[in-house]
Amino acid sequence: MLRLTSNNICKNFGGLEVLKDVSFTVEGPELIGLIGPNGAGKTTLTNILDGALKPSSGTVYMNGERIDTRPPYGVARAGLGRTFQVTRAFRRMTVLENLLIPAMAMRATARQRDFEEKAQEVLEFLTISHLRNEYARALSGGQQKLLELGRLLMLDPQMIILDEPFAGVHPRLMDVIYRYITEINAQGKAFIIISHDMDTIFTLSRRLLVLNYGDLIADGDPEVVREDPVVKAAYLGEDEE
Amino acid sequence: MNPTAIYRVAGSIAIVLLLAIPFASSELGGVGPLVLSSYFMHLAITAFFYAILASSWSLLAGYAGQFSFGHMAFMAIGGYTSGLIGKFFRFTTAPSELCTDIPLLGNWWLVILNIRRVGTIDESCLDMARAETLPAGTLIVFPPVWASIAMGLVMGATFGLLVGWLVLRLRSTYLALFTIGFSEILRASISAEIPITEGQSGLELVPLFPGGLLGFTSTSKIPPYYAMLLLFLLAMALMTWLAGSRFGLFIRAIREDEEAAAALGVNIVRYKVLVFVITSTLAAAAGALQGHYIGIITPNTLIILQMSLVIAMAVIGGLENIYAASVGAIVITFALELLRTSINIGPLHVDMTLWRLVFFGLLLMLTLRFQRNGLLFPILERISRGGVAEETVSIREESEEDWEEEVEVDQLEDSPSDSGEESAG
Amino acid sequence: MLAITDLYVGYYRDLNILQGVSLQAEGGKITTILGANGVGKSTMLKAIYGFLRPNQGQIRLNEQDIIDVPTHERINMGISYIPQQPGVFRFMSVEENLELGAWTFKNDKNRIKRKLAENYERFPDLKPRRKSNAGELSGGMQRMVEIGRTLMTDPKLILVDEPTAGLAKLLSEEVYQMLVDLRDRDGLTILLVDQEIRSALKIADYVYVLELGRNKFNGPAEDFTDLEKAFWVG
Amino acid sequence: APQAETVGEAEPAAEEAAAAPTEAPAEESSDDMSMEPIKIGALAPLSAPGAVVGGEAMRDAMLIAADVLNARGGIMGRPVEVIIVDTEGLPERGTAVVERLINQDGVVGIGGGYHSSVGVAAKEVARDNGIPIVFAETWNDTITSVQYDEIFRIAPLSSEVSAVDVNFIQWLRDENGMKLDKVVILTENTDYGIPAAENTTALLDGAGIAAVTFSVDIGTQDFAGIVERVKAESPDMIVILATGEASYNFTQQAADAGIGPQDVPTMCNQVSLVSDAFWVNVPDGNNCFVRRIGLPQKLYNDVAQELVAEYSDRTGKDDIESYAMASYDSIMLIAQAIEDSGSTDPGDIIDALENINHMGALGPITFPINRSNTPEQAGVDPKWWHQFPDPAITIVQYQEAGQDAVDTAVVYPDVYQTDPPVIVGQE
Amino acid sequence: MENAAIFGWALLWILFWGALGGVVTPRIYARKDLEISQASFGGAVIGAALGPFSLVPLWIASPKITGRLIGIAIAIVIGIFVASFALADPDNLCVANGGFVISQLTNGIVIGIIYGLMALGLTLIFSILGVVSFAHGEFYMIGGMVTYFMSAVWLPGVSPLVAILASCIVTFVIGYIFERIFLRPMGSGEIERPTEYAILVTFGLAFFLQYFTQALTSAVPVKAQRFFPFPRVELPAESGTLLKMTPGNVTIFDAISVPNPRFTAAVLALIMLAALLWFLYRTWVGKALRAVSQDRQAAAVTGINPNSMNTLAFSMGAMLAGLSGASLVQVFSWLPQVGIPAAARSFVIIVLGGMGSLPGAFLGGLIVGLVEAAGTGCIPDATRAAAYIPAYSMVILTLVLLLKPTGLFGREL
Ligand SMILES: Nc1ncnc2c1ncn2[C@@H]1O[C@H](COP(=O)(O)OP(=O)(O)OP(=O)(O)O)[C@@H](O)[C@H]1O
Ligand SMILES: Nc1ncnc2c1ncn2[C@@H]1O[C@H](COP(=O)(O)OP(=O)(O)OP(=O)(O)O)[C@@H](O)[C@H]1O
Ligand SMILES: [Mg+2]
Ligand SMILES: [Mg+2]
Repeated sequence: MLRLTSNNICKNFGGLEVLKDVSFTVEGPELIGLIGPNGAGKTTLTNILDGALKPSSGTVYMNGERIDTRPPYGVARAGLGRTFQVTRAFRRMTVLENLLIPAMAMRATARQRDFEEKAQEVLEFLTISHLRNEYARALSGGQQKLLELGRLLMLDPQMIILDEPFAGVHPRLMDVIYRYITEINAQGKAFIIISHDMDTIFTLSRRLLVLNYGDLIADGDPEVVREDPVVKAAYLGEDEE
Repeated sequence: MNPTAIYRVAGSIAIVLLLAIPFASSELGGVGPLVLSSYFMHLAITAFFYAILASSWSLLAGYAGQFSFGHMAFMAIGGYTSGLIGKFFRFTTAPSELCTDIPLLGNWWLVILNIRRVGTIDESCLDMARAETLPAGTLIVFPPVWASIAMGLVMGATFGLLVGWLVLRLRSTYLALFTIGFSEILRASISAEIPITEGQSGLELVPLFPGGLLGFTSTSKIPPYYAMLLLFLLAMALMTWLAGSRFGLFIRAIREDEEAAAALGVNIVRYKVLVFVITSTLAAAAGALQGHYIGIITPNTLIILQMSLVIAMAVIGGLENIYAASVGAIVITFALELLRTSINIGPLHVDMTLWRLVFFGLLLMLTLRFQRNGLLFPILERISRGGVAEETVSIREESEEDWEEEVEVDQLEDSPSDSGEESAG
Repeated sequence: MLAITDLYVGYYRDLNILQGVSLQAEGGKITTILGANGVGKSTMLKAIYGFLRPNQGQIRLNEQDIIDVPTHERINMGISYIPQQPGVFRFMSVEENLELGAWTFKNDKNRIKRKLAENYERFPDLKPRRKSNAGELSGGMQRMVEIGRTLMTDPKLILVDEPTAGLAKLLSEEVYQMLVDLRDRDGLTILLVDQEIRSALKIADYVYVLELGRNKFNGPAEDFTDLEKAFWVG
Repeated sequence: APQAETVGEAEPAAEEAAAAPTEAPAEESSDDMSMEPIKIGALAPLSAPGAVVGGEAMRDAMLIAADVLNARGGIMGRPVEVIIVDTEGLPERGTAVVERLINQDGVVGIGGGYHSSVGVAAKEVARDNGIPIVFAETWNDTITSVQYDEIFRIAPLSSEVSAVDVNFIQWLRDENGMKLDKVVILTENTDYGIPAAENTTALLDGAGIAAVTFSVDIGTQDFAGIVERVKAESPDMIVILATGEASYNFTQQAADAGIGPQDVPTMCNQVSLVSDAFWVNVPDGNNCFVRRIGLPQKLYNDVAQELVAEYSDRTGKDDIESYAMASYDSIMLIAQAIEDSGSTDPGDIIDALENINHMGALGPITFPINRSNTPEQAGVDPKWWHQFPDPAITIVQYQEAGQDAVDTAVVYPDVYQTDPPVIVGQE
Repeated sequence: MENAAIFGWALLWILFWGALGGVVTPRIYARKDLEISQASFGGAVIGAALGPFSLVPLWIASPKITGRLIGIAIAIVIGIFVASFALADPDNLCVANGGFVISQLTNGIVIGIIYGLMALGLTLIFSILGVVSFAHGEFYMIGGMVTYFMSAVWLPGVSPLVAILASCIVTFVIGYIFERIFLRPMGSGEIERPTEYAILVTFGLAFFLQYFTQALTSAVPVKAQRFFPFPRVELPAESGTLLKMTPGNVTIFDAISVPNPRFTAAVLALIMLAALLWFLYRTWVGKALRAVSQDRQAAAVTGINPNSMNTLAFSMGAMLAGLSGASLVQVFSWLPQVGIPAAARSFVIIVLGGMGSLPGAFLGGLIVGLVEAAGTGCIPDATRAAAYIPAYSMVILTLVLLLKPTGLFGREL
């Protein structure tokens, strides 16, 4: 059973304190929303969990092992996958190659053709199987987002962090992503979803984290969080109590 | 015919042709009216040498995105290592007493000659030993050429490992500067350490086959031709295999986006170092072989001009494809040689010996600007990916019924070289 | 004054962030654009200012289509832009920052002098710090420098993107007051994008709400009293 | 002692190699005696990193040789074609172009040659193919001391040149009463510079004069640091063995720092004899001593005078550089050897060269140490093999700023002396 | 070297503890949850300074590694280096001869100023376009060539200032054309992976320009006459101890002597530096350039066209290189190849100073000038000291890139 704990994470960029003592625990296949205004530190937090950034202080444990000291590929192998806010497909590689990379990286002796079938399934699930031999740069922004999600399926991690999966996505593709999240979550994988789209976040997530300029100001049931006066203040401007 | 088949057939024909060329050489009497002079053979050997360098550089820069300017340095490391072993190492059946003796198996000794001192009479310790200490009947054996070449490879790999590890953190411009620095330091040291390297006079190397081979003399072009061709084919085979395996997949992913690759579990450290090790080893192998073939190697092989040649060959051929780069290298080697003439345009006398390099530089710039993928690669690309667009469209039409509405796939007709979607902010 | 019809804009050729937005900003009024993060508010301002080229649609200023006018000439037409990411020249003095706002009329010394004086009058805090590097100022003062720099050109229409993001409460009230002054005293047209919904509504004359690249609501500011309804559920 | 044959050397195979590939040109000449030109190869560095100035002068002289030969009606009634190739000063290029000359162009002999390292490498190719080379300006002793049948040289021997330098320095001390205890040598770290500096040091040592050598990378521009160190040594004389622009740079920068030719007696490098370039690059170079290969212009023979006239005509220079003159002679020597033997077979040409007595621009040229009079038989050092024994070497001195090389004063040896040396910096 | 062992051991000591400090310190700091951005570099220099005596306290107390701490450590390292050198070779000119040291220092500073000017051009280009021009050396070469041909061949006797101006114009125009054709498309997203493209295309330009010049001029070394010979002065007239000037040289206190061409070149460089500073800080266009380098978008908002600033920066950078070539063609003999080592040196300087930093470029120039002077002056083996000149600056480059890739100065224009 998955267990991810982040203990008192702080992160400074020079003098700027981007994260202040952020602690939380994810247990089991939770579906968590992470919201906060621009520059709140959401992406920074993702980068720290992922190993791309080292925290200035604090630790991250996953299933009892410390992962904040590991390089990103070590974290990925430990079972944490993520997408990027600005899509980062391997643009001059084909869609299929994009998908094969995480699968091959996880298994040292594997060969490409072992995974082609699985990749085909993933592409079909994401409705882009007709694009398998196209270069990724020929895909639209939304399709590139799907491709990133597909790579995560090939990586097959225990926990997935999605950084703004709905930003700039066509409503129809949004349905696909929505379905992706619910189905994969039902298969027992935990999700942290960063989004500015309140509708989706409130319908989708079963737990909500709110970051406000580095402080974790709320953590709990979405309905409760919604009524939280601190959160309201952060989102709706000055509330006259 | 499907693209793989085209490649296979074209590749086999090319290999057979290359294997057959020596039969038309003047040494073997030529084939009918076709007599290839041994100068042609020499050019062919040189062309393979550059082809190995250009294609391995394309693996490093084009596939893995590591724009190193130190490739010639690894080439020189291979050549010099092999040459220095030939210069300083001997096997004997008795200790020399005057040189550094290292006992080996049986009664064999490895003798390392002393470094000559500048400014005094230059007498080898072994010559002195032969006259004074060595008992009569002592065998003195040169290290075999293949073994010294192998040591060249080992040194190339070692330095590749070292440099690859040092440059892990450096990106594009810094990497380019660092590798220029590396090769400049190497050049200066080789020029200055005359007692060891012979400096600018050049280090002489024994011929590739000192005793000749199969009836060919040590100076015949035919054995070196096959040796270099073999190395070229081996290198291409190795790189083809690598490029098609996980290694190729991962280094291209690193080129595209290092962080994303890491986030997907690719051990970027290992693969970045590995690509340096492999390409440096190939360069060192080419350098050692060429060194023995030419018989001399000088620090001038490290001058920036030599590196520009390799870069230009790879770029003009097609940086992102090892075949395009190697064919580019072969074509350009011959072209540059053919252009060593002077022409008269009306009253104007143009000495092409100089101007060819001017045009070459211009061609390099224009290729970069207007044909980013090189002059050759787009052709290969067309052959190998010709079917993709139709395939995509047809599959899409099949699946159309699941999609009552147009989903954003209208960009399919765009050519893959189009890149206008870059941010415009 | 400004009329936008059926605008399609995006960062990549094939992905439109704005998908058919229409909007009007009346002269001498504050028009506010609201909407969740990422719906394309900033993108719209960038298109109006000319940083992005629309794929489709029209942008008219005083009945003149300006889509083909290059950015630096739009300034001469009286448009100014205060982007979301604060952008002062960190290693230049406050005064140099302000002066650069006068780039389009850099040879008119008197006008520059006059506008500088006006700015110091408007932001008295800046005057004593005019020789310090802008990078050393507080966030709020940096905003002032930026706004002041924008006002150097005597704009008729200013595009303001989240002017108070990250500012202390007192400061942000000052900023809003300043916008109101600009409207009332100088008669400027203001197109304001904001997250501070309450404050923004207080000063707005007319409001547009966007949702994922499309118009959702619009109407006079008075219609937007029930905030809950407008923003949380939709 | 019965030692095992070492694997690295390839002597036994070489004989066969020498015979085989020569067939091609030989056949050619037999089936078409009418107007098929006789081809002679010519080596010259024509692009960097080679010494281009030298290369261009040699090229011009060798082209004159071709024209002169053809004007005379060619060799044995056949026209002559001189094929000039660019060695770039790189040994690996040198082997490539010699290979091309022999196997592609079918030359019967090769002249010219500038850089020693190129010569060292090229001689192997010539030997493999059995084609004679007459080197015009490669000084390195080993080129002849390996005693290849195919290799001839009309350039001076590096060691002999050093001997002249040292004799001159001794002469300055002994006959001119100069204080001379310490000499600084500035050399380039090349195959020419290093052995030359070593020879000179050894000879100076023998004469009781201390020598300190500074060696520089060619391509160095800034000598300020070295100049300071030379200054700190307080030398009585400076000898510059660095060539090309390094020599100019050092000389002028030394002059700027107050230890130039006008302050300390200085032997400038022979490139200083290209007087136009010298005065442009070293405006403060007056009083330089320069070693000059070849006779003074006043003593030119008829061949040399005709050559100078033609050469000045074509290039606008007043005098001809010694190496240009030697290159001219190298082509003419091969031509005469062909005439003498009446054959274009390289073996015959080599035989003819061994017995030649050619009146060249350098004087009467012979190769007295050869297969019929080996170094052992003659009791001389092997370096004299196929070596033109007496290229004249004089020391000249610029005694007026801006002077043309032609007008320089010959100060040494006494037999040629036109003016006494101007010795600077003596209290 | 009499006691070479002393120096060798000192060097080994420094390297060993430096490496250990560089590797272990970040681990320890990370384990203690401390800021580790400076830990590697700081640990390396602190280790190199006092070995275990500084590392152990550092690891135990783990203070915040400040710039000050690093500065002190570097000073100690240099001290140890110099002291062990002096002990090892007490007769070395650099140790025993004060006058020699002063002369070398002067040489280093004078040449360093000129290096600095050239590197300024490169850093200007980098700070605006974000690319390193590999053709910088060729602009330097062309600057010198044009100056020579103007003053000696085309218009003999023309004032050197006119010749210098001509070289500025030529290099500026070449830079302008090149930028418009080859670099402009980078900004519009027409070119993928712009950094690599820029490296290769400027490299191609270098190749082209060098051979083009060689084809036109052949390879005879040339040199311009002294631009401004000194008057003959001797103060005080009798002894000549205070100041002595000849047309080619000035000597102060009988110890410091600076050749005229270098002196004029350095003065020209200083004047140009002042002019450049005036241009960047006092003129509209200069301010616009700085504005673009600090914030592209904000500059565009005020109506500055960033693309034309790119062109201007590249052409000006090229011109600065041309200018340093123009002022040095009276010092050194000139050939089409002279640009290569000069460019390599500029790379070192801008990396050392911090890419994009103007003060960094200038200081970097001085440091490189001094290091080269020290290297040629102090290495005892006379046959090696000068042979390694091209390598000295490259060794610094390598060290800087490995230890502190951001250079001495952060980015600041
Ligand atoms: N590498 C960095 N160096 C300096 N500052 C940084 C760096 N990365 C992020 N920041 C700053 O940290 C703050 C938080 O950034 P972050 O990207 O985590 O925000 P976010 O919550 O993801 O915002 P958004 O919703 O806009 O994506 C911002 O002020 C940003 O400017
Ligand atoms: N430079 C860019 N390149 C690519 N996509 C971009 C760029 N800038 C913004 N986007 C995308 O465009 C969409 C709209 O962005 P925009 O900045 O207009 O949002 P916004 O409405 O201003 O939101 P916010 O309140 O966060 O400022 C987002 O999905 C964002 O990811
Ligand atoms: Mg974010
Ligand atoms: Mg916005």
